[in-house]
Amino acid sequence: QDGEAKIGIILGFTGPIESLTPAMGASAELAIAEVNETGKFLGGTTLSAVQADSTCVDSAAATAAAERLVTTDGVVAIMGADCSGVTGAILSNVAVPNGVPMISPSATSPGLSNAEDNDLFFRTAPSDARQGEVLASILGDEGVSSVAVTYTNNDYGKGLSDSFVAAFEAAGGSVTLVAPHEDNKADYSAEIGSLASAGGDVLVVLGYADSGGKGIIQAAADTGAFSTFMLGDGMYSDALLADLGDVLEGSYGAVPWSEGDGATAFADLVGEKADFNPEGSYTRESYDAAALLILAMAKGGEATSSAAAANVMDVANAPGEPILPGELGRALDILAEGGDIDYVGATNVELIGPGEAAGTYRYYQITGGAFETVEFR
Amino acid sequence: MSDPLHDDRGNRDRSITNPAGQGAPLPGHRGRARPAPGGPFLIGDAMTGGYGRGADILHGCTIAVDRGEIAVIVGPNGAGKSTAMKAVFGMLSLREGAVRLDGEDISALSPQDRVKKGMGFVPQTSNIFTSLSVEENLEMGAFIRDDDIRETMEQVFDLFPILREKRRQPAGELSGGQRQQVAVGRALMTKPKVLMLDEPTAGVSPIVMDELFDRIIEVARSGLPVLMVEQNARQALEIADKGYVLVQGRNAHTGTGRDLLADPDVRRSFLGG
Amino acid sequence: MDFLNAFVALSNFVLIPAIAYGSQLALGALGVTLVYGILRFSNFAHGDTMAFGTMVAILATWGLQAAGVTLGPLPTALLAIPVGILGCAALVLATDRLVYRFYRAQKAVPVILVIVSMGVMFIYNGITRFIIGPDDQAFADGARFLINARQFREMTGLAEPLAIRSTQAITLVTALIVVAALFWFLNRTKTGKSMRAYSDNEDLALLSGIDPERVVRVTWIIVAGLATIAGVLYGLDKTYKPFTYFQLLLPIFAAAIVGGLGSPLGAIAGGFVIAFSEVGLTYAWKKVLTYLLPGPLEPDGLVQLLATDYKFAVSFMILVIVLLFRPTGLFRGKSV
Amino acid sequence: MTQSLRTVSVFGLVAVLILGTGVLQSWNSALLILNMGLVSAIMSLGVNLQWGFAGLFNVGVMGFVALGGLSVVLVSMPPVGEAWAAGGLRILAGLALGALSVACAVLAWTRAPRAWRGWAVAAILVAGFVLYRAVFAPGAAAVESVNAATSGYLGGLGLPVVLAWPVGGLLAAGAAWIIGKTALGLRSDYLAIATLGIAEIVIAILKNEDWLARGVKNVIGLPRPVPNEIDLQRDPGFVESAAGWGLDPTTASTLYVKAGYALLFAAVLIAVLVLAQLALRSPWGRMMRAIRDNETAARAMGKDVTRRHLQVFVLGSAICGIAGAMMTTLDGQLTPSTYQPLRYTFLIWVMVIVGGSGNNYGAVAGGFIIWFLWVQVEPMGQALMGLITAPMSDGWLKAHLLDSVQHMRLLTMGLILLLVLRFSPRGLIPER
Amino acid sequence: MIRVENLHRHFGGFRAVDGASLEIATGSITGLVGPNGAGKSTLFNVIAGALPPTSGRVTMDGEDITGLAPHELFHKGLLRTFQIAHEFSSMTCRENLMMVPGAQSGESLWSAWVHRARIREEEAALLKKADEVLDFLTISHLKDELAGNLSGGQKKLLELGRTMMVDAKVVFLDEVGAGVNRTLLNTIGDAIQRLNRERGYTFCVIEHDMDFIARLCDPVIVMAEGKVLAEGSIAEIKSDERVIEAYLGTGLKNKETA
Ligand SMILES: Nc1ncnc2c1ncn2[C@@H]1O[C@H](COP(=O)(O)OP(=O)(O)OP(=O)(O)O)[C@@H](O)[C@H]1O
Ligand SMILES: Nc1ncnc2c1ncn2[C@@H]1O[C@H](COP(=O)(O)OP(=O)(O)OP(=O)(O)O)[C@@H](O)[C@H]1O
Ligand SMILES: CC(C)C[C@H](N)C(=O)O
Ligand SMILES: [Mg+2]
Ligand SMILES: [Mg+2]
Repeated sequence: QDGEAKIGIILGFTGPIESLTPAMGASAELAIAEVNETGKFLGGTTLSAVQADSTCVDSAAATAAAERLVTTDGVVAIMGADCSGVTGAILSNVAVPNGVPMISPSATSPGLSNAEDNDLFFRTAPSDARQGEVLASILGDEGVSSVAVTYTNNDYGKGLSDSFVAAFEAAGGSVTLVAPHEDNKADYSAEIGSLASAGGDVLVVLGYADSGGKGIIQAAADTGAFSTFMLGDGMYSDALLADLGDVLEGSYGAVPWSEGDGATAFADLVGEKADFNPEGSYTRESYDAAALLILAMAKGGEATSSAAAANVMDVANAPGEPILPGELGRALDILAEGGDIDYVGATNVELIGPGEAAGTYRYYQITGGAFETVEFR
Repeated sequence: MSDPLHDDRGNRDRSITNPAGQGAPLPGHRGRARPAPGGPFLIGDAMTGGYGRGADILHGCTIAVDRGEIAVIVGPNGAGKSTAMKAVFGMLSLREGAVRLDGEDISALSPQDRVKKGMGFVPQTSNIFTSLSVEENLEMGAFIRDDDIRETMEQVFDLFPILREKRRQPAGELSGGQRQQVAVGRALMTKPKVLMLDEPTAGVSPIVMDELFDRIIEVARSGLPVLMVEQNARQALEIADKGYVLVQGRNAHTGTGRDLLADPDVRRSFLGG
Repeated sequence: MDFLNAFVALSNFVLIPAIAYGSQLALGALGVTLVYGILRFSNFAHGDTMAFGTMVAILATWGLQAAGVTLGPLPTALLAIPVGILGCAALVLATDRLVYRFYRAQKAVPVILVIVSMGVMFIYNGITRFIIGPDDQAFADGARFLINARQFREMTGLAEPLAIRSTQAITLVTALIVVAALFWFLNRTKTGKSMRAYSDNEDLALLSGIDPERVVRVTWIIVAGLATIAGVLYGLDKTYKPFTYFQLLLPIFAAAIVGGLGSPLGAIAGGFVIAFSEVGLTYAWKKVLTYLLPGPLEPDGLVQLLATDYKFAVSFMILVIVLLFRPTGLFRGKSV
Repeated sequence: MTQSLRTVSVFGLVAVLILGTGVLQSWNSALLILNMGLVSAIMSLGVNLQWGFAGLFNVGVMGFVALGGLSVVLVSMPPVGEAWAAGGLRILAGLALGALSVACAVLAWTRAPRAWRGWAVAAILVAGFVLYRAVFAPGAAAVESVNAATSGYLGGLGLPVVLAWPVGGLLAAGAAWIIGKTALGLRSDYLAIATLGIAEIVIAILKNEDWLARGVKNVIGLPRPVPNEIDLQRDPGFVESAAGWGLDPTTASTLYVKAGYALLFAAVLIAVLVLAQLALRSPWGRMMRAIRDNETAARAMGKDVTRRHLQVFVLGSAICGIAGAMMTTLDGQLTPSTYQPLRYTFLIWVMVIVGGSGNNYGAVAGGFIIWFLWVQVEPMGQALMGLITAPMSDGWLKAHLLDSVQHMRLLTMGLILLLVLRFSPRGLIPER
Repeated sequence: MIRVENLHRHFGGFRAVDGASLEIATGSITGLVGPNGAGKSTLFNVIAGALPPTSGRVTMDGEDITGLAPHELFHKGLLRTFQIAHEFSSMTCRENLMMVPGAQSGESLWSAWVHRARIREEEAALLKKADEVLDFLTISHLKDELAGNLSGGQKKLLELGRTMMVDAKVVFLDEVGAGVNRTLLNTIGDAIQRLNRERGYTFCVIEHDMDFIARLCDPVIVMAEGKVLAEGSIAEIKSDERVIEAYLGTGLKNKETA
């Protein structure tokens, strides 16, 4: 069966997270390219990616872009969107009406778990409800009982902070102040002033590494307000370490991660075939999102939306043959023979509940200017 | 502007209106002067033209002034007097006719270049920098001069003593007549080779008007030709060596000041009896 | 001792950051105010002009660093500023030639120019990202602090830290020098006066022999200079990221307007008003009061006038209030 | 070209753009652009009313649009009973107290003797604030902790969503009235920044008052005035008639729903346009133009400039509020962080200016065209970049340029904007 | 009758109007003259509500009108023109005139939407009136020209024309004559007299053209340095030494003989 099928990649290429998205997009394209190279997808159907700009914040523009992907370009599935707000908009305005499945690599807002999705929405990133608990338990292990919290003022930051604060207080900790910060602003002195005055042993930063979160840490460290930081998933970035130098020495945090083979395989794959940072935020998730869509279609035996939607859960979860990044060809072979696979991917994908990653987190500490894994939980 | 009443427009919208520079775009001529010897010192010869792409306002109108002379243009409102002045100064493009200054054809020069050639002009409206102080207004008058301007400024202050008093005040805060004095003072600061005044005495009190006329005579006798539009026509024609009556963009009557004053037709129709 | 601690805490978290942020805003606002004052429109492209100038300076800095040139304790980028200004001036002059001049000749009302400047903003935006990308760029070197928190504590033995970044000091000094120079230039030099005359009445300026195009050129060059200086200092102090520069636009405008549009002194004052209201009004006084008050009176709340959630709203509220009582800004702006 | 010919050809262009999208891309895209175009056109009519008619420089459009959006949540979402029980009344009482103290303060300011009225007002405000916080804060906290991840707010009234449109207008009008009362005396550029600031304040409230509309956590799944696509696809009658048209059920249902929105929106747009046009052509319009032209003279000619300004400001803002409510209805969700000045204020201004300020048809056309561009420049930008890089040999530069293709979006937008304004500097359909 | 009592208007430290007291009798054409900067326009602006007074009182027929807004004064029948013409430059001459009358039902939005027929009637009447006024001012050929494109003098005429669109009680004219052709100025003088006689308008006229003042005004008030310097008939004023020194100058004699 020769032919072509298109997958839409809709990410915020312009706007507040424009620096994260190129790697995410490239990562998704990597999966597609890998499949095309094998030539095994549904007996030779070529896949192509169509990119569109979600702008991250403008739901109307995002909806229009997604609409174009679906109705003009005729994509059968969407990998995206990135930010939770536009993801919700695209889901209810485009994906559900048109019956097109979407897998978001990064929309982590807990609210999306309950969105009316007609079983079309999945995500390879875990809901922040879980991350909050993980962060709280790490603090428990570190023996910290009083913290100040600052989060980026959007659904992600707010949702994460809510769940973190609830979990931390339930465990007996005290939160001196929860202050939001806006991203990409010129100055964070006011937030730091308040946080410093409120006190606390550790500053919990639930923001973005190349944006407000970095500014906050920089300012907090410069003024000597805090010396230890706990970092949420959005803060995990090598660039942050490079930019801030030894300021972060001794700080710790958590990031959705998977132990072992998947991540390594992904890093190797990227090293071989592409040039972006395989450890960047949500790059792994992006690869997995695209791979899952392809595999689901392969499983369903046709390159259609309904085939993709119906089989995502199936290929993502056990039982079946575990599949790592770089092994998509093998997976296609198995599927072609009618076998079963359990896609592991770069992030140890395990879709639970309404179709979202269960999420394992890597608890790391920064020592010697590098992220050192403490354990996975 | 602090006071809307002295502003040229009452609208407080500084960011949206452009109170100073509205109106038709200036013609973008960029040419050179060509020698054209002979004739009067300054002449707008058989000028025909209008604003932008609109209808013609001037129809073959000629005005001229020679060294040491005062030429006065009179006529009903809307006759095209100001338009003729602006045409001479290059602020609208002529379809026909030429402007010659001191033996050169300057029709192709831009207004700035005419300033550099020594032409000084006081427009009828918006003729001062409202936000600059009186003193700075005078300095701007002398913008193209590189020599010491203090002496000229003293002369202007002697002529209009009130300006000395208000030298540090923004000119926009002055009364109507005071502004008029600033405007004339500004032009005198240029030390021009020819002075063009559009209704210099509008709104000034009799005493100042007399002095102003005296001074204009003095200036003209010192060799500087003066071309002016006046509605205080009788006083003006009295001191004029040459008078033009413009009607609907055409020369209706031309003669010496006295001739025109004596012409009963002119008196009745244009000078108010 | 407690009193000293209280004062140090206040300085560290309110006074010093607000002063530094204030001068950064002020430098930006100067550029906006100059365009407004002389060319008569609100230039939305100013944020991206800053981003562009800074980008050129950054590229030059990298070049210098690669060639091993440094300024010792001062950031190398200071050496690169002239290059940045040149690049930026070339850009804005080209823009003026290709874009703005047409509308000037048309005598378009300023709001058209405002919208046009938005178009220019989009284009600069793209150009900058094409060249250097949307990411953060680090280019600071030299000594980061005049005094850092740890040193200060060791030196004085106080419980509270105090940190002064060298960039903060440089920014303040630069802002003061620049505003003085600008003030002098506009009010005392012939070119400066001719610029004000031009802004007041273009036609009459023409009649006085002032070359309008020259005025415009000089204005743009100064604006390019201001934008680049402001951008580089800001980038040194915080970080360089094109999007942040765009975001700076709003507070910069607010500063220019609170101070009185068109007034250089106003721009400075406006910058500080905005900065102090953002930092000061949301400051939690708990720490300071704990030092100052005797034990039993110590507050248990944060003693915060307003939550930081409303930080931006607060600065705008201040702005609105200032405008209600002084409707044309603190320094009664108009033309320069 | 005469004015009417110009108008016709510009609207012809709009039609071609939209139909072209339908033919070349898809009818779904075309309808979506049409729908957002209709909403944009209404917004730009609102701005045109303020700016084009009266010369009021309102840069706070975003705030009014957001208030319209809020009204959709308040009107149409089902009430959250649990939250009301937890603290609803407390919140209402708190708000009432707040309003009461402001009212007292205003009263004191007008009634009390000059000498100590400042102190009196300050005292009332401080006391009022303390009281308000004491009553309000626990209520809000209680409401917000009800099921924080999925609700955590009071919900709305559960009424039909179309009702939210006029309510959105009223909400915006109310806010505009307060703003107008305080800020309309300002000179235009200062008025601009004041409205800009107030819009930011509105957004800050929307973002941070979670009890109201979930703040940054967004309200998703708003009710719709048109049927659900899924329901249509399951309705055998519909599937049959779709087949009659030769369409598959999915496409048919999506088109049907969008066309439904389009009809509703078009009805509103036409109503607003007709009223605006009647107003502009009447002595009222002449008076407004006079006021815009020269306020001092208008005052001296007996026109109550302040009152008229307030009137227009409130009306224009109400229209923006209605459009905001319509837009949120179309989006199906309220996401406060999407409200950014660039998109919701300046883009609208671009529409008005490019269309031709002072001319209602111009504003409407501008709304359509600019929205079309905003959506379509992305593929255009990519195409442009393809064109630029096609002749290049492979290499570093080409790769770099192709990598940066996303930035073509805004760049193309800027380029087109400049070109349009270059060739018709007074807008596509100028005032006169 | 307009009565001004001890009026002050200061700009910063400068006393533009410094305790002026004067009366304008009903039915009179009162002249107001004085050197440049005497405070005449400022006085007008204060009376017409465009500037708030620093202190003092203005009454009209016994009613205190100090500090009323200009549009309120307009409706009380007090009209003014501006020394620097304030035309509506982006509107046609006709529209400039037609917008003046205050009681237009079409100025309410509701009527504009609902009572279309009534408005059409009113408009027709207004149009006729405006055309009459334009005719009278000899600029009827410019009725569809934008007011911004008029010549300096024509703008002044338009300014005067606006006061003729309504039934005013008191009209303040600030230098209508400056820049207006003298022949036309005579016609305007006639019109003022006619309005005064036939319709009972009261006028207060600022003018520097003494012939015009002499022909029209009785009494004449002379202001200098913010105060009333002299008051009386034109003959009295012309022979008043102080007035000659401050305002008229000795050149006057020459001019009269001319
Ligand atoms: N900028 C302009 N654009 C178009 N037409 C204009 C413009 N300025 C003046 N006009 C027209 O040109 C004609 C002549 O105007 P001009 O100003 O030359 O008259 P004037 O003789 O100076 O009259 P006045 O004595 O009233 O000043 C008038 O009919 C006027 O309507
Ligand atoms: N806004 C202001 N600020 C400061 N001074 C002002 C202001 N307005 C007017 N003045 C001063 O007040 C004085 C009186 O001005 P006014 O305009 O009333 O004079 P006038 O009698 O009408 O003179 P003219 O006959 O020249 O029109 C002048 O000296 C002027 O400089
Ligand atoms: C790409 C990420 C920064 C998005 C974020 N996790 C969100 O849900 O909005
Ligand atoms: Mg004239
Ligand atoms: Mg006066």
